[in-house]
Amino acid sequence: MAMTTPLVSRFQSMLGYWRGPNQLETGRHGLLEMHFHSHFEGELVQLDAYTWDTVTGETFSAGTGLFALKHDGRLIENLYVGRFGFCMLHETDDEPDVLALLGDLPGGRTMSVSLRLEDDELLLTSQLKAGVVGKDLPRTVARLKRYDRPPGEGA
Amino acid sequence: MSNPLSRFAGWIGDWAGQGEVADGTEILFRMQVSSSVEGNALCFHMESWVGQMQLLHGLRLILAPCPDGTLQCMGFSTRFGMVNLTPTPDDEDVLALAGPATGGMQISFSLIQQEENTLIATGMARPQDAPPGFAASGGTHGILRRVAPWRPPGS
Amino acid sequence: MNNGIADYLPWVGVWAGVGDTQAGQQTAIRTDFVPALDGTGLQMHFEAWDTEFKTLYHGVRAVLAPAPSGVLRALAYSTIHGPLLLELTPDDEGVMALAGESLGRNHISVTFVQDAPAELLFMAFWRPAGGNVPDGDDPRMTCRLKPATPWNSPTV
Amino acid sequence: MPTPLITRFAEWLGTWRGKCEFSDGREGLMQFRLTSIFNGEAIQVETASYVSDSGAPMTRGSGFFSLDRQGRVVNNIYADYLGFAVLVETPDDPEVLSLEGGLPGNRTLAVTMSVADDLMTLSSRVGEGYKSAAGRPRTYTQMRRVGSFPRAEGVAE
Repeated sequence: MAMTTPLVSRFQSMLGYWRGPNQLETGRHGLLEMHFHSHFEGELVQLDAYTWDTVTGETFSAGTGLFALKHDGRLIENLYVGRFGFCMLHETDDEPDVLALLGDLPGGRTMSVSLRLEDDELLLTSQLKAGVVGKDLPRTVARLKRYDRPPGEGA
Repeated sequence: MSNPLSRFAGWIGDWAGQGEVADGTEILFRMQVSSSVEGNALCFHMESWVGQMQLLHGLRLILAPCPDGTLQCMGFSTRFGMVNLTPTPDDEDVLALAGPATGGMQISFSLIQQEENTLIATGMARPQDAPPGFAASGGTHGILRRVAPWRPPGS
Repeated sequence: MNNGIADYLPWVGVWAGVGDTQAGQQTAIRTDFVPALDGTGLQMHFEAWDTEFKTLYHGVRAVLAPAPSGVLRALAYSTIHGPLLLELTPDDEGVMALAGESLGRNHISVTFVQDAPAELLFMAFWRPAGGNVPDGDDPRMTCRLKPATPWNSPTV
Repeated sequence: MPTPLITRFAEWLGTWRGKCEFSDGREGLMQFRLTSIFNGEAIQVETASYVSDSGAPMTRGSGFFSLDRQGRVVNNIYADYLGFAVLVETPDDPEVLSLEGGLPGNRTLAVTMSVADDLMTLSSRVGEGYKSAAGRPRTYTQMRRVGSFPRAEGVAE
């Protein structure tokens, strides 16, 4: 009996480990690992995301997000990233196969994140917008692969 | 600047014990405190069990420093939804957190270290729109001991 | 039938119940299964308590993984028996049967049987070196485990 | 009160990453994650090595450190390319952990590990027969501690 809840159904094909090259908004290149796992029998999905230097292994970005479903069936993410602090993101409208979220960061900035599965790759884009005053930071794009099961085999 | 989490690092490990909810129902507590977000945060994973090991409530919290060094806490409760809690200033060996939950309640949660291997856990929830003087009904209270596995005699 | 890790991935999550120890006491059991080793293995964490969570009778952390030969084995640490290497004996679908010896030559046998969609029957026994292998009637730890679905999930 | 195992290895807990040279000449990025379990009765060691720029896995492993009755470290391990083994501590300098044990196929695995400040050094060799040949090619990695593992002032774990 596999654990199925409305939340887990949204993340079923993402659960597990993903890795791939990533360029942060600072321009720094690294390797990004994302690990999706569930808790409380599928009522909570946690995402641990780390970007590290490909040569030294030093981590230069580490964060954890907790996903749950709201009353209206939309996703909400409680996020902590060491570099930015805490942020609550809410699901926004996008194409059917894209999971898009938007949230406010301290200092009037906003963070947008989108996840899309393309064949066996997970495409992550995220951007920090400076809000009213200041400059938007460059968008970061990462294309990740999973290695825990042969390509094409579903969850 | 010393790590603001250091004063709670001694709590890393497994804790368990008994408690009760407001209506007198006895509950069993289990709590795992672990390093998280590559050492930048502490994760508190708490489970309250009743009867024949039915999970009454699950709470998963991430306590971490904001970029300005102040501690903040985000998490998920299986009863109250997403929570964002702020530590209220207190003694060195007390973690007192309070804040709103997306389910509409105002949550307060505290851990008080009574001795090296004993923590007192208290949790309270009241409607966010409750008028002043509203006596918060409900609440959970319990004693947690650091787990010391049974050892066969002579081992 | 040769079981693979994928056969057990549907068990991922937390299971709990109240049963009996080999010594005949009542015990509250909590066990969880989590994918490990990039998803190519399965980690199991097992705790058997007294029914007031005062004493952890027995704790086991194990990792089930494929040896280079493809055979599944479990690497484990037990708070009673210490480090363990357990063999997975091939069995029917929905059965995980592990057995092996500790460094102190205790013989350990652990079995999970999914005999209902949302239920795992857990059985375990151990005997000291040289002890006879128990037959069906000998005491063993048994417990029916159910998924730890939180009560009355919230409207977030 | 920390257990004897944690008193000895408290500084080893946390995540470590660094460049790795494999005995077959390949290079990659090695990661070790050491976590105390059952309040310090054992330490779980999760290992993984990756192709540096893609993150494709090269090796995956798991293991447990615990102490036997004589206070020696016993390390039962699994590595996807080696299989399962039980390694036992052998005498070495105080700050070095040396382990040795038999592998399937009548081979021997010898491992030495040490931590100084925030650097973990590991060297391992697989030999034929009962004694590992010193001249065999080795796997060698120096990994730096990742993140700042929160440590209580004065308390080991």
